[in-house]
Amino acid sequence: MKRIAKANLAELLSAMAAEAKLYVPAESDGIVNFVSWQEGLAVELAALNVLVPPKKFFYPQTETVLKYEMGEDLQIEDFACKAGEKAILFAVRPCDVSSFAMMDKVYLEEPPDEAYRRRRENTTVIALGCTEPDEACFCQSFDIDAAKAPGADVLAVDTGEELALVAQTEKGEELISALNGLLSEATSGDENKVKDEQEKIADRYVTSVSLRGIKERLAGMFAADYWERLYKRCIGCGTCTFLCPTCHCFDLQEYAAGNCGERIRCWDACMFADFTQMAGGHNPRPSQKERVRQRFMHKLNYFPQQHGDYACVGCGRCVRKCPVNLDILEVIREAGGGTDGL
Amino acid sequence: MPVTNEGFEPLIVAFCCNWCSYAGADLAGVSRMSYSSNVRIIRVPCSSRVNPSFIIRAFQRGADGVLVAGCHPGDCHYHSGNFFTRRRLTVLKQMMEYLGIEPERFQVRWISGSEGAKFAMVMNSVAEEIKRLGPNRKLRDVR
Amino acid sequence: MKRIGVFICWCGSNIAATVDIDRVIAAAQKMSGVVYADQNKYTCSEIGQAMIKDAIKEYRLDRVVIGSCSPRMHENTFRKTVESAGLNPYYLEIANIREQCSWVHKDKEAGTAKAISLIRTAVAKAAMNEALFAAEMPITRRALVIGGGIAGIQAALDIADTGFEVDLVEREPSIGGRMAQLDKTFPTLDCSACILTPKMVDVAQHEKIKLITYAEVDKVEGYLGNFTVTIRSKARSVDLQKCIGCGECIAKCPSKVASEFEEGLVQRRAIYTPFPQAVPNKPAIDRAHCRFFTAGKCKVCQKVCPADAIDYEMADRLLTNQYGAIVVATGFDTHKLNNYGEYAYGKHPDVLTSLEFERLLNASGPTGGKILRPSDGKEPKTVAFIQCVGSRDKAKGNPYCAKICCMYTAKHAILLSEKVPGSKAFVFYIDVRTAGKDYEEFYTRAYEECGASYIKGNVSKVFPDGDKLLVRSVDVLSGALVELSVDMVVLAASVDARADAKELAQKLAVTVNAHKFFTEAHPKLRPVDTQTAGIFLAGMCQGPKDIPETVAQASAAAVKVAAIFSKQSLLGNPTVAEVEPKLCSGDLSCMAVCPYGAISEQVVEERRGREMVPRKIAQVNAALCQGCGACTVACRPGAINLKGFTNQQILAEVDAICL
Amino acid sequence: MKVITEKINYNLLREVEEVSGQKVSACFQCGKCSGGCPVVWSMDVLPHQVLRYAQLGLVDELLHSKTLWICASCQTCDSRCPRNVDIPKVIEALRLIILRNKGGNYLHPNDLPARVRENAPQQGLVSAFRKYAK
Amino acid sequence: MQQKVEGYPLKEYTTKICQIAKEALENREVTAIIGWRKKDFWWQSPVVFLEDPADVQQLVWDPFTIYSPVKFLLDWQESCAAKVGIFVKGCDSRGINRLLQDKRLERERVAVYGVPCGGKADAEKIRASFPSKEIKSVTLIGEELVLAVGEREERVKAEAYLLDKCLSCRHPNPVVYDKLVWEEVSPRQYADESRFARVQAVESLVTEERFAYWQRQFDRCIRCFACRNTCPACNCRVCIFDQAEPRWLGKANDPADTLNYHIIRAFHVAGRCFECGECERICPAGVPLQELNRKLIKGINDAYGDYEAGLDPTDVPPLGTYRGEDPAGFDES
Repeated sequence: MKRIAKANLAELLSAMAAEAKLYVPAESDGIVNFVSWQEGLAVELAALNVLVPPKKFFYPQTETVLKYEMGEDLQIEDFACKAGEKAILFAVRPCDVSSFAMMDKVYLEEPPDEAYRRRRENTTVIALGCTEPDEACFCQSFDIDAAKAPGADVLAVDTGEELALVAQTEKGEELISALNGLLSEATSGDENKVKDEQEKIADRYVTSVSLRGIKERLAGMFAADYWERLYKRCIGCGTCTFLCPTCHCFDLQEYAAGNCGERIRCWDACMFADFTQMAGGHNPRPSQKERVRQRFMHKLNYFPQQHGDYACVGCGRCVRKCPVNLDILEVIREAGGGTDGL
Repeated sequence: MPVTNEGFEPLIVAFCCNWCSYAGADLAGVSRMSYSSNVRIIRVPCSSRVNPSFIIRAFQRGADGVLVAGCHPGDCHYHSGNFFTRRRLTVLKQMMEYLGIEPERFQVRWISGSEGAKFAMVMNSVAEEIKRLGPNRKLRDVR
Repeated sequence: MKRIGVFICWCGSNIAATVDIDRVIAAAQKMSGVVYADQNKYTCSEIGQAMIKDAIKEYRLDRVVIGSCSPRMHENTFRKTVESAGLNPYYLEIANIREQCSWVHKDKEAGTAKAISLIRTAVAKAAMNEALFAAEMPITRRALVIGGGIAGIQAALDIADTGFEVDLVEREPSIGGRMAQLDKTFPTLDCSACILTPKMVDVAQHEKIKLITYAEVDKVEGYLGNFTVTIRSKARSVDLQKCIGCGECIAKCPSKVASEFEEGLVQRRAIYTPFPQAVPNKPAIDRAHCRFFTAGKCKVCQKVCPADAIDYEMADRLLTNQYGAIVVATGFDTHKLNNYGEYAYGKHPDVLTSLEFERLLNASGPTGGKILRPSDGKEPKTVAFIQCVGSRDKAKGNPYCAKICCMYTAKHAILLSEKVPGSKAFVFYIDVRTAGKDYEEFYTRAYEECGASYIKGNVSKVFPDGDKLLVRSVDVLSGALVELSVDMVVLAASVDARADAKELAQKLAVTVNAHKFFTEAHPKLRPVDTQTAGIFLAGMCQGPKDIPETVAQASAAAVKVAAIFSKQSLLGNPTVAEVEPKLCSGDLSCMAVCPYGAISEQVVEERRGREMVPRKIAQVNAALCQGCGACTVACRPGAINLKGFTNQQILAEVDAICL
Repeated sequence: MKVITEKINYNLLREVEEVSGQKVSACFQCGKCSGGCPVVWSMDVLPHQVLRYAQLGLVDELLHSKTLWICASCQTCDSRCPRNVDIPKVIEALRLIILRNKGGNYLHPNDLPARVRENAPQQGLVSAFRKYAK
Repeated sequence: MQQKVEGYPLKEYTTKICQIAKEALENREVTAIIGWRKKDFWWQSPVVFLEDPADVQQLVWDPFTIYSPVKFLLDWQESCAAKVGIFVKGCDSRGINRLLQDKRLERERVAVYGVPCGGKADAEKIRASFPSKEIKSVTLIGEELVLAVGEREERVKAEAYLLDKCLSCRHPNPVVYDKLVWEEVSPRQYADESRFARVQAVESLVTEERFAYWQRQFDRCIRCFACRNTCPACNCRVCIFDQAEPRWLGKANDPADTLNYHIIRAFHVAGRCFECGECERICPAGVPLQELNRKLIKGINDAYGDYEAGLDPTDVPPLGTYRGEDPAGFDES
C-alpha cells in the first residue's frame, strides 16, 4: 500500500497524465462528469457518482465502426483496430467498477468486440472507495462492497488528508511503480486507518432491497397486470438507460454522402419508441408497457439467466435522475423478494 | 481580415422562392450580372416552404452561410406565405444569434423577380461577409 | 436503384463558353445512380429532344436530369419530352446551369465546378422524384354572376352566348346598376339608357340566363369547378309569376320615401320599381317603409292588384345551387361627404353630387332632363364643378384617384353648355387625367368649344350667399385668388368599394385591399382572376374604372369562365401537399397557415390492437391546394409534405450541394 | 422670377421637413390652402406657393416673403389639406430656419424655462426671438 | 406586499384532495384520478393513477408534487374512453390548454381539479443545507418550510428553498378547471423581473462568449430526450426526431447534431411554450433549456406583441398567424 497527501494530488495526476490519457471527475455548472484532465483542473472527489457512467470509455456513446468509399472498387477503413488509446480512469466508484465486469460479459464473450477489448486492455482503472453512501445508493444489496473494488487495477481510499493506493492487478502494479517517486510507503497505522474506513461503510446505508427470488418471480410475470400499472407514468426518455452503467444496447447508423459513407455505433435506449421499430413499420414493442417491462426483465431476469448476474450495480443514478421516479428499486420491491405487493 | 481566410471559398446555400427570388436570379443571369460563384440555389415554391431544419442541415453538412430569399411582403405569389416566413425566420435567426452563431451566417432577404441587380448584389455581399467570417465550424458535423 | 440519365446542353456557346462540358459529363458519370450522360448543342431543339427520348429507351432511364437554361424557361417543354418517351413528366429535373451559372460566372474553373455541383444536386433530387399526377375534377358547367350592373350583365351575356348556363344575382329589385342612373356616357355622349336597356332585356330573355333579383349571396363553399352557393332570395312580397307589372299598386301606395335611384332628389313609393325601364319590371315592397309592415294596416296594394300578386306572408328563401365558376361584379358606392362640411353639401340644396346632377340631366329624371336648381327651380347660369372630392385625399377621404371624375365632369360641362345656353361652367381641378381613347379630345372640347373655365385650384370653401353660392379658391397657375359667385355647385364625389365588400370577400375566400376593393391575382398579368381559382372579377368592385374598361373586364371574365367550362374535366396542380396519416397528430397547425382553405379535418379509422379506432387528422383538398408549402413547416412532425418539393428531396439537395 | 440651378438650395426641403415634421413633398399643389386662408389677401406669396418654393429649394423667394410673418397659424388650411400637410408648422419651420440663418439670437430657446417652452404659443415665441434678435 | 400563500398545514390540503378524488370516483363522475403520491424518499412525489376509491389515501399534496400529470392524458385518452379526473397546478393547467389548443385533448373527457400553488421546493437547495439522509419529511406551512431532520424540527423561510421556476411563476393559480380545490393564491411580486433575467444575462455576452456558454451546456446533453418527452407542447404522435425517413436528426451524439436538436426543439415550441420549466428541471445534465425557451418568448413578445401561451386554447399561436406590418429580424430593404 502506498500513500500520498491529497495536497499533492495535482502532481500525481500530472505524472499519470504523462503516462496515458487521464480522465478524472470534475464539476461544471453543478454537474460532475469524467473529463480529460489538464493542468489546473479541480478534481471532484467528494461527489459519489458522476453523471455519465464511465462505461463510455470502453463503449462510447458514439463511435465510428468503419468508413467506406465506393468507386471502381469498394474501399473500407476499419476503425475497431484503431481503438484503445492508453488511458487512466481516476476515481471510479466501486459500483461503476463492478459494472465493467458486467459489460465484459457482453462484449468480451466470444467473439469479443474488438474496439471494446482494446479499450479495456489499454485502460487502467483507479477506483475510489466510498465511505458515505447516500440514500439512493444500494450497491450493498448487490453484494458490492463500496469500500473496495476488486475489479479495479488500483484502489484508492480517502483517509481524510491522504489517499491510500493499493495496486490490485499487474496493470495497477505497473502504474504504481511508474508513479513511485511521488508516493510514500504506507505504514501499518495507515493500513489500519484504511481498514477502519472500509468497515464503517456497511452500516451507513439507509436503502436496501432484497433480491431473493426476484429472477424466478419475474420469470412468471411476463403477462402480469403489474406492468400495466407500472408503465403508465414512464415518459419514455433515455435517462435511465443512458445513465445506467450496465445498459449496453446500441444502434448502428449509416451516414452516407455521395459515394462515401461512415458507419457508426451509438447508444440506444429500449425506452425509445423507435428502438424496436422495424423497416416495414411493425413494432414488436408497440407501447411503453412492453418497453418498461423489457428493461426490468432484462436487468433482473434475462441477463441473470444468460450471464449469471443481475444487470444492476445499485449505483442509484436512475433513482436520483428519473423524472417520474420510476426506478429499479420500486420494481425489485414490488415484484421481488419479500414484498407481496402484487 | 485574418490571414487564415485568404483563399477561403465559402459555400453558400440559397433557398429561393420560385416566383420572385429564383426569377430574380434568372434575371441577373439574363442581364449577365456577374456574382460570386459560391452560391448554390435550391428552388422552392415559396419561402414559407423553407423548414428551419433545412437551414440547420445545410450548416451541418458544411455550408458556411445560408440565405433564404422570397418575395417582398405583400407580393407573395401565395398571398401570405412570406408573412409566415418573416415570423418563423425572425425567431430562428434570433435564436441562432443567441446561441452564438454569427448573424451574417444566416440571412433572409426579399428579392423580387425584377430585382436581378439586387440579387447579384445580395449574393456578393453575403459571400463577402461569409468570407470575412471564415468557415462555419460551430454548426458543422464532425462526420 | 434509379437509372438516371444526364443531358448537358451547350446552349450554343451560352453555356459551353464558361463551362467545361466534358468535365461535367465525366463527373456526372460517376454520380450515384447515373447510368448515362451525354451532351447536345441545343437540347431544346428537335434533335436534342430526340436524343433524350432515344436514350430513355436505349438505356432504360427512369429519371432524367437536364443541365440547361432555367426551368422557368423550358421545364414544360422537357416534361413533354420525357412524357412522350413514356415516363412521368415529373421524373424530370432541370439544373439551371445557364442563368445561374454560365451567364453569371466569368471564371471557367469556378463555373465548371459550380455546374458539376448543380448537376449533382439535380441528380440527388431526381433520384427521389416520384410520379405525380394531376387530380382530375368534374366541372359544374353553370356560372354565378354576382351583381347586375353593366359588368355583371356583360359577363352573364358573354358566358350565356358561349352556351353555358348563368345565374345572375342582383341585390336590388332590378338589374341595371349605376349605368342605369347615368344620362350620357363619355366620350361619345351616347345615351346611357339607349345602350344599356337592350342588354338588360337580353338578359331577361336569354334562355341560358336565370335572373335572381332582390337576392344576395349568403354562403360559398367548394372550389373551382364545384362551388356550392347559398343565395338568399329576399322576400319581395310580390309574386313575380302572377304580377303583370301594371303599376296600379305603385300609383295607389300611400307611403313615400326618398328614391335611391334618383339619389334622393324625389320620392318613390314603398311598393316600387326602381326606375321605369326596370328588369324585371315588377315591383317589390320595401318593408321598412310599408305602412302595412310598419303600422299593421293598409293593404291598399293588395286591394288594387288585379293579379292577386301581393303576398305579405312571403319569407326570405334560401336557394342552394352548384356552380363551376363565379364572377364578382358588385360595383361601388359613391363616397359619403360627411367629412366635407366646407362644401356646404346638405346645407344648401343647390350643392349637388355629380350623380345627382346626372339625374337632373336625365330625361327620365326628376326634372325631365332640364337642369334646374333644386332650391327655386331656375336654370343655373353659372355652375362650379369641384373635382377630387374625397379622392386623392389621404387626410379625410380616399388616397386613390377615382379615375372617372375628370371625364364625367367634362361631360357635365359640355352638357351644361348645351342644355343651358349662355351658361358658364367653372371646373376646379387638381390635375386633369384623360388617358383613354378619345378622352383628351373630349376634355379639350369642354374648354375649347363649350366655354368651360378650368381653374387649377382645389376649392377651399363654399359659402351660401343668398340665392347664390360663393366659391373660394385660388388659381394656382396665376397665383390669383378666386372668389366666384355661382348658381350651383357640383361635387365630384369619389368612389368607394361597397361597404360590405369585405364580408362578401370572406364568404368567397378572396381578398380585398386596404380600401376594400377585391384583389386581383396579379396586378399586371392576372387582373381578372382572384387568388382563388374559379372566382373572377369584373368592374368597379376591383378598383375604379370606366364603362369601357368594365365591359372589357367583364368579357374577359366571361372568357375565363368559358375556358374552364370548355374543358372535359379540370386538371389540378400536381405539386400539392399531402398528409401522411401515421405522422399526423391532428392539431391542424397546417390549417391556420393555408391561404386557400385547402386543409380540413377528416376522421380516419386506425387499427389499435384488435379494434379500429377513429382519429381526427388533416386532409388536403388537391383541388384547392396551390402548392406553396407553408403548411409543411407549420407541421412539426413533418406529416404534411409537398409533392415535387418533399422534405426528402430538399434535404437530398442540401446534402448534395454540401458534398 | 426664374429658376436656375444656382438658385436652388438642395437641402432646404430636407431641412424644412426635418424641422417641421411635415411631409412637404406630399403637396400636389391643389391650392386648397390658399383658397381658404383668411389672411391670404395680405400675402405676397400664397401658402401653396410657400410649399412649392420649399419643394423646389428656392430660399430667396421665401426669405424675402412677408407671408411667413403674416400667417396667423389659424390652421384653416391644414384642416382642409387633402395631403395631411400641417402648413402652419411648415411656415413656422421656415421662420426658424430664416432666423437661424440670420444667426445669433439674443434669446436662446434653452434660456426659457421648460414649461414656458412647451406651453407658450409659437407666435409668442417667434415674436420674442424677433424682438430680441440682434 | 405580503403574498397570500398556502395557509394551513399540508395535511389538510392532502385531505381536501383525497376527499375530492374519493367523491369523484364514488359518484362515478370519473373512472380514474391522476394526482401525486409519496414514494421512498422525502423528495419523491411522483404522479399516480388511481381507479379505486379505496386507494385515494395514497394521494398527497406536498412541496414535491412538481411533475405535471397533464401529458399522461394523451395516453390515457387513447387507451380508455371514460372520463378521467386530474389535479393540476397553475403551470399544469396551462398544459391542459396547450393540449386543447393543439386539439390533442377532448375537454369533456377530463375533469380538471385546479390546485392553487404557492410554489414547490427544490431538493438540491434543501440538500445543500440539511443532510439528505436524515430528512424525514418536508412540509410547507405558510411561508415557512418545516423539515423533520433526524429527531429535530427545522423551520426555514421557504423562499430560499423554492424551485427557481416557481420564483418566476406568473400563473400560480390554475387557468382552466372544473373545480377549484381551494382559494387562489396571489402571484409573486417579482415574478416579472425574474422572468427574463437569465436571458438578458446571456444576451449581454458577445457572440463568441455566447457560443462558448451554450457549447458548454450542450456538451453535457446525453440526448435522452427527457426535455421533449416531458414537455406538454411536444405532443406530436411521432416526433420528427424519431423518424428515420427522412432522418431529421442523426442518432450519433455529435455536437452539431445536438445543437440541431435543441434549435429545432425550441423552434417547435416557439410561441407555444407556456413556461412550466420542466424541461430544464428534469434535465439530468442540467442544460438550462428554459433560458432558450424564454429567449424565444421574449423575442416574439418584442416583435409581435405580448403573448402568453396556455391561457386561451382558442387563439392562434404567434407563428400560426401574421400581420402585414410585422417587423422582421433581418434586413427587409
